[in-house]
Amino acid sequence: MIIGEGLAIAMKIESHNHPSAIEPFQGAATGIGGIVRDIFAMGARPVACLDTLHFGSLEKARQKFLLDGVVAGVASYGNCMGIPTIGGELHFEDAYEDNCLVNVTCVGMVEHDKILKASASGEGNLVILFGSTTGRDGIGGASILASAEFDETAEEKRPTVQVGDPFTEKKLLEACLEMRDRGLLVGLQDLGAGGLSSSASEMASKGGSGIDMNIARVPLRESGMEPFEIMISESQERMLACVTPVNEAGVMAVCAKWDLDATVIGTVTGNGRLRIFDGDEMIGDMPVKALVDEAPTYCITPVRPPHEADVALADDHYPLPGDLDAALLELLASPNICSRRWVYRQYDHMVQTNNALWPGGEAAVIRIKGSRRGVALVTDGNGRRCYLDPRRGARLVVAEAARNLSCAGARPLAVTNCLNFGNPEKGEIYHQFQEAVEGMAEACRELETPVTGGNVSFYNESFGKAVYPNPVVGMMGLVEDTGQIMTHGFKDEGDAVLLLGGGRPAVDGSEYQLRIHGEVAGRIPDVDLNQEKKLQTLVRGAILEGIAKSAHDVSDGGLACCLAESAIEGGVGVAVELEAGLRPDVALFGEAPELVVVTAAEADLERLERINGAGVPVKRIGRVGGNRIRVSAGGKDVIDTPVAEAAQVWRESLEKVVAG
Amino acid sequence: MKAKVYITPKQGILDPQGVAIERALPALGFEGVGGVRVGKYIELELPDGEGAGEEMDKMCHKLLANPIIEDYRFELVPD
Amino acid sequence: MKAKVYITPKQGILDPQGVAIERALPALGFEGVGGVRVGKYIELELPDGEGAGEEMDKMCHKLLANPIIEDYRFELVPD
Amino acid sequence: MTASPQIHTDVHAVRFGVVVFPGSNCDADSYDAVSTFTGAEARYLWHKDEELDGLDCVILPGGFSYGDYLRCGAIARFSPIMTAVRRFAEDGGLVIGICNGFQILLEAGLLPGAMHRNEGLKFVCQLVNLRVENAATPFTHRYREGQVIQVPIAHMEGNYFIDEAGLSELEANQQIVVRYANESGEITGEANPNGSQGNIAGICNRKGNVFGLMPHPERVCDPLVGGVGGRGVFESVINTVSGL
Ligand SMILES: Nc1ncnc2c1ncn2[C@@H]1O[C@H](COP(=O)(O)OP(=O)(O)O)[C@@H](O)[C@H]1O
Repeated sequence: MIIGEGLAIAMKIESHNHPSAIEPFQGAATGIGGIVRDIFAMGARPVACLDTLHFGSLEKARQKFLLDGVVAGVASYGNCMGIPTIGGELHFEDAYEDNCLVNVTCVGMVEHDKILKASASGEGNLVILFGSTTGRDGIGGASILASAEFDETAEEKRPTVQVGDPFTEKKLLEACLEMRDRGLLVGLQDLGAGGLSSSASEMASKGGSGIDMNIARVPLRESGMEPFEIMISESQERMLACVTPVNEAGVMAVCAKWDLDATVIGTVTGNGRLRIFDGDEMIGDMPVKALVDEAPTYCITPVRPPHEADVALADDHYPLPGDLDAALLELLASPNICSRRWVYRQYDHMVQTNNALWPGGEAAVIRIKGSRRGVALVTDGNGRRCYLDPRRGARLVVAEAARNLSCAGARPLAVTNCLNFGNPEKGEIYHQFQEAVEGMAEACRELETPVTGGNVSFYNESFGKAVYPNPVVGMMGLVEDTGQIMTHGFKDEGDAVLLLGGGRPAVDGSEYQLRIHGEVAGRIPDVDLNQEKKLQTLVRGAILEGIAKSAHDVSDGGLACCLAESAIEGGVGVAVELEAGLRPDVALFGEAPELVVVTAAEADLERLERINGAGVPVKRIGRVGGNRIRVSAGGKDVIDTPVAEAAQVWRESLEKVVAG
Repeated sequence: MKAKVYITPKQGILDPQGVAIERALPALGFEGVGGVRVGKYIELELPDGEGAGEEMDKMCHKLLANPIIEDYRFELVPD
Repeated sequence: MKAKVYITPKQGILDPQGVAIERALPALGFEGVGGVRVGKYIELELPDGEGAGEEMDKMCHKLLANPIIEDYRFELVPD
Repeated sequence: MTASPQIHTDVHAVRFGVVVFPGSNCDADSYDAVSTFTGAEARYLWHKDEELDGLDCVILPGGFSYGDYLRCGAIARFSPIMTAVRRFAEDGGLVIGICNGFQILLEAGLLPGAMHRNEGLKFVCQLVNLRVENAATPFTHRYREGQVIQVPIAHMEGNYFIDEAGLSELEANQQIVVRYANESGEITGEANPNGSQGNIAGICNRKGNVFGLMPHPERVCDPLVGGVGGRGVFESVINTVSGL
């Protein structure tokens, strides 16, 4: 995405679900490594990572082990690379017990005239392999790990585990960017799934060329490797470059400077074929097109699963809890809502000194050095809601990601996505996939956020049980002036608390339904994308006009948790009166699209009205002040909790669960 | 009794530490060194008894080593 | 020849990793384990020759171990 | 922070060198902190350089030199430039080691002591409060003694160790420059993020011209990204060098 001032942003998300389930530390580490390579292969300097993590319930020791290992793996690789991990997501649901989701997003910055292409062209040009040596690690990784259901044979797949080497990757990064700056490259491609075989054929295909490759020249770390093993090895930290003969020496010199192995392993031809030689003997010859572009197409008949309901639950479907304060505290303590500090404290989120908004807020914002502009980033996934209604769920995920950006004061610009699903050969999974993709497409069209790329992860399924259908969205937004970034903490006593938007809260698929009533059922509300867009325009307007002093959208845990989080962050209380009409628990904890809480000084309320040309509903619901979170309905207190108590529960919960 | 545990990276698994050390050695004046593999060496005291060996094996497997990427062996030394 | 190097935290010096393992063991069902010390185990190949022992000692002292907090010993095994 | 930082008119003549080791990742941050926020000159030095011509201060930046494999700083300290840094320090040149740079200075023996893994065994990235123990060094005289500054840490191995004799010597010579403290400047166990002996966050050599610290002053030189609590370190150097 071009963002002005000669700059472009490269952004992509990738899953490393299966490797992380086998070896959480190395699985997550090599996940970071892979996506970071994707970004610098484009010639962009990686400036941020975000990690989206889904595990089973933390009551199980195995899940704690996975969480601990994955977080440590992300930390070890990202920190060593000097790329700040500035955001992400963390969810715990039983559906992920046997199949955790580890999706990593990397964002890079590049002057757009320096973007590199992953193509090999120009007959007679050289193909150079550089970086780590090639071993047997990860052989069959892509096919075995990413495309099969997990079962008892998991143990036997262990030898395919790859070990990450962030130090070599850091050198690789600097070397590639140096080659870019010196104009030494025709094309550059990382070696990912499928190893040399995939990378070489993709480069040739993109360049409309062919490649003759001599695998006898590939530097090996193990003896006795078969030619096919060399071709499909997924050893990490390797790159393939296409270079004119004139620049060969330059590329070799840069590799020598960074102490990286580099070998000419092939030449570009004009015959459209990938020919593989072992010394003088030709051992493989295939048309590039067959390998890359002519993949078979599956035809599967979608089947709507019986759990997808046609109607929403009635507001009085569940009994009204006797103690709503206790319910609020329970929700604030939920591992899906409480503070994520235990995680992001392990990530270097400040390196590169661009962290204009720190982890823990609506979105992460990094400034662009030498400019007033900044880039805001979020990832969002909500499998539980997509499980109840994949189309509505996917629309909601996109809307919420955009809403988060808008609440930080950023204009949503582009989307990357990672589609995590079960076995697509099954009709029900295929149905979920199709619905989610269409829902996502609808939302992206309406919100004018193009999808620039993404990743698909299937077969997240064990013993016949699939994960929740989980389209994870990574969204990027532009902040025109980093001086105007908005935060969600309440600011000053006496500020008016406003509820913007017309969304109606519902318990279906909410955290409240799961935690307090132990169910996932009903039908989630659909987002009115047109209204959502108007709401976000108003929120951004209120921020840019200097009217809003805080902005926070109503999401997990409903209005009550939204207010509590802003009170905790701001260190100040709030008093709010609920509208008549909804049962208090639904009003407090129900989750709704199209709702944002904004605070503003009394004197500015008129200005807000004036900029609300589109007629977005704006209700004044209370004021900031005191040291308690107070909510009343019909003049009677339904919530009255000290901020300090809420803060303690919210802050310490995750650490306690992990340690306990 | 005392246990001594030796943990090494599995054959064929990349050992980034070993590689980095090996590459650095010539510059430090140590020529001709190869095959560097870095593992762990753990000492501990455990109660004497029949099942000590089995116990140790379990401990290595569950906690001390990561059997997915590491091999281990141990010695038991009576105090 | 082959060298095996054992590096251990110096006596009386804090070993945070050892402490953590010791604390984790009871929860995993291993009672009565104490004195856990986590060190390193390094294997490498070096050229045969007279001065191999001296060379190894230098390498350990200068690079492989930090004598302020670690002790080391090594064995040389002819191939 | 000291009130309105007044900078010598010769500030442009003050020259910092930032060493780049393979695996350094705070080199650019240190470079930016110096060149953008103090106006002094900064230039990169490659770890294979053997000369430090015309420099006033050398920064060994944070990161993971050589991946921090084996031990943090253990391999980097053999880089050719470290011979030059040692000579430079012996001649009275100013040297700052930040985080990994501190670890390298320890391994190289330019500062006493060693680093253990953090007590919690996890990487810790957060803002901490530091109490300035010695405001008479070339790196801290822009602060007041006892002043509390907010500076982030980001490390896995910052648990400083030194033997009893060494510790007494550090104390006797006022070589402890900054300690982890709480907001009001008290040195408490809770304020210690990594288990460091005596809450030590940064020390200098006996002569006072080599300074190592785990926290990252270069990350807090810009109000937009976390405050300006670290600027004083670079301004102190500039004032020292330009004779203020
Ligand atoms: N969910 C998705 N949404 C949009 N584009 C996608 C999605 N999944 C994959 N793509 C795009 O398809 C191409 C191939 O993706 P993938 O097979 O994951 O390639 P790679 O291994 O190079 O990451 C890439 O351009 C990628 O961005």
